[in-house]
Amino acid sequence: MSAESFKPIFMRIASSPSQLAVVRAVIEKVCELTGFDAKAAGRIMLSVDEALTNVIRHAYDGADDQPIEVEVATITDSPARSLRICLRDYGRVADPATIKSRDLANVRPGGLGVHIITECMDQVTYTPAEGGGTLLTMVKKLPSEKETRKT
Amino acid sequence: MSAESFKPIFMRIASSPSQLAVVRAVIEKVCELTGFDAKAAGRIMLSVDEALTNVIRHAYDGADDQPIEVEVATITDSPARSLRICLRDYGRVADPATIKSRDLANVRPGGLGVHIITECMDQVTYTPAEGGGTLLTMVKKLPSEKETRKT
Amino acid sequence: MNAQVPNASVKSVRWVDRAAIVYATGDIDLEHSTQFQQALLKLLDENPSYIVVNLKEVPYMDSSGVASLVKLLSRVRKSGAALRLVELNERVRSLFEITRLDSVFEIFGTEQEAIS
Amino acid sequence: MNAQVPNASVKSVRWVDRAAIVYATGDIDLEHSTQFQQALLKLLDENPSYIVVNLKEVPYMDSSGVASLVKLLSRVRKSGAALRLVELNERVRSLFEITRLDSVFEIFGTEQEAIS
Ligand SMILES: Nc1ncnc2c1ncn2[C@@H]1O[C@H](COP(=O)(O)OP(=O)(O)O)[C@@H](O)[C@H]1O
Ligand SMILES: Nc1ncnc2c1ncn2[C@@H]1O[C@H](COP(=O)(O)OP(=O)(O)O)[C@@H](O)[C@H]1O
Repeated sequence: MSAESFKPIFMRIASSPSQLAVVRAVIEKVCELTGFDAKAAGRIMLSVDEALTNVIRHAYDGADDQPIEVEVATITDSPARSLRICLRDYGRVADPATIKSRDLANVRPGGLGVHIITECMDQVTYTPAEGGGTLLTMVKKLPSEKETRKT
Repeated sequence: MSAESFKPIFMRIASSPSQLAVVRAVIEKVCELTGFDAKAAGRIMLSVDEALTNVIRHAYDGADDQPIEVEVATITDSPARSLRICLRDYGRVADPATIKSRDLANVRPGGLGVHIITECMDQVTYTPAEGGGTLLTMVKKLPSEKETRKT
Repeated sequence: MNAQVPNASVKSVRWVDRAAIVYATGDIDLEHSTQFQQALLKLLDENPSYIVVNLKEVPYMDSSGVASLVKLLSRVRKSGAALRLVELNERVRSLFEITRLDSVFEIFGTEQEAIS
Repeated sequence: MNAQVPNASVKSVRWVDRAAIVYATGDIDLEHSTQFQQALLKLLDENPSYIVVNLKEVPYMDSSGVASLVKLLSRVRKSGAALRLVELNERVRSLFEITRLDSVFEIFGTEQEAIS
């Protein structure tokens, strides 16, 4: 198995906190298969978890029965070989300018998710999706072939 | 989290052997969330893995780029509370009479998958799917509430 | 929801004099952070002089778990007590680094170090 | 595909006199069973008097992994040698029970028991 031969995976889950653990399990396994080490995998899992948490809390106001689509793919036909994770919701669309974390120095509960995502991923884009809702695209550079864990 | 509050999960993967590990990770986590112990979870994972292996080998003749859909849900509104896993392919439809394992006493490589599935799951049905391909439905009784691991 | 201790996220609490050592368990994410926080805040009723949260059995935590701990920290400080975190695995520790909270919380390797 | 030993499924082979102790690794499923089988069959070129397959580092195996071992067993028997499996975890052991192959293969707890 290598990032080159990894085929895209699509999932549809409900906006329920109990599904986060399932998506994390998928992301962890995909990261392992595509050559990330455990530390990098942890940061990617965390980013996806934070992004899903935000969809549940902000786009769906905590409703637990709304659809979230997750697509995981590798992009290996460009020089920037990368793992791409897309999250699509059908909820309230936020002004991109309001999607930002608080000042980290001002310690209070909450307000860390977006910081985590942008810190851990290489590219993060929120775009209004066709047909309503938001498409969040998160991209992380794949480890170079020589860094890759053999599987 | 309990089997009652578990929401259905839908996945679409490619018919590539490298995706089996991802689906196993999903099934393992779902089994944990819905109260199965590690042993029961192992048997359910194994059944799903064997069924996917058969789709890849028999329905798709080993092609690694064909779609397989996986749906995992709990059924808790009937007295037979259960976990239901459906696999849908778009490949060659087999005569259900030919979907059976060899005599176990006649030891030779292969021919064990269907036996494993029927031994480990409570209900297994292959039906021709609307629009082509096969829908395989596997059902396993959920552990009773008092057997359930607390999460 | 009841603020029960123990619950699904707090396995047990051990008292050593006026110190409460809290054994957290399981992934602390959006699903579990509310009960985690409730169990932690409930402890303050007992007026501990400090609280040690042992995270040895927490494989994973996200920002909602961190938020529960930040909430606890501010309440603990108001009451003049102290809060210490111990036995973070590499993943959980890295979450505190990413959020720059590794310098806000007192983090120790072991209970021993946190208590002495 | 080359029949290399070691490969992604066989980490190493240790020879004790004419016995080959094979250290398998990783999940042995449809993705890995072909190379697992190739590495095992390749060993027969060395004419071992028996082969011990250590499955300690195999978290998971499915019927395609079992098929590789059944194939090896029949080849080993033809050559007058023996095959023993050791250190199966509970999951892998249960696969042999489900497929009624626990009575066909010689399964031991440890290498020690398998060699002596
Ligand atoms: N998916 C989303 N949809 C709408 N608004 C969002 C979304 N994600 C983040 N936001 C906005 O960005 C802010 C910062 O998010 P975050 O850093 O995760 O902290 P928190 O969610 O705890 O406020 C949120 O308060 C919210 O206003
Ligand atoms: N999804 C499927 N589509 C078509 N035929 C199948 C499928 N699953 C099983 N079969 C048939 O059932 C037989 C027995 O399957 P199995 O017990 O898994 O052993 P094996 O696949 O090693 O032959 C297969 O040889 C095949 O003819």
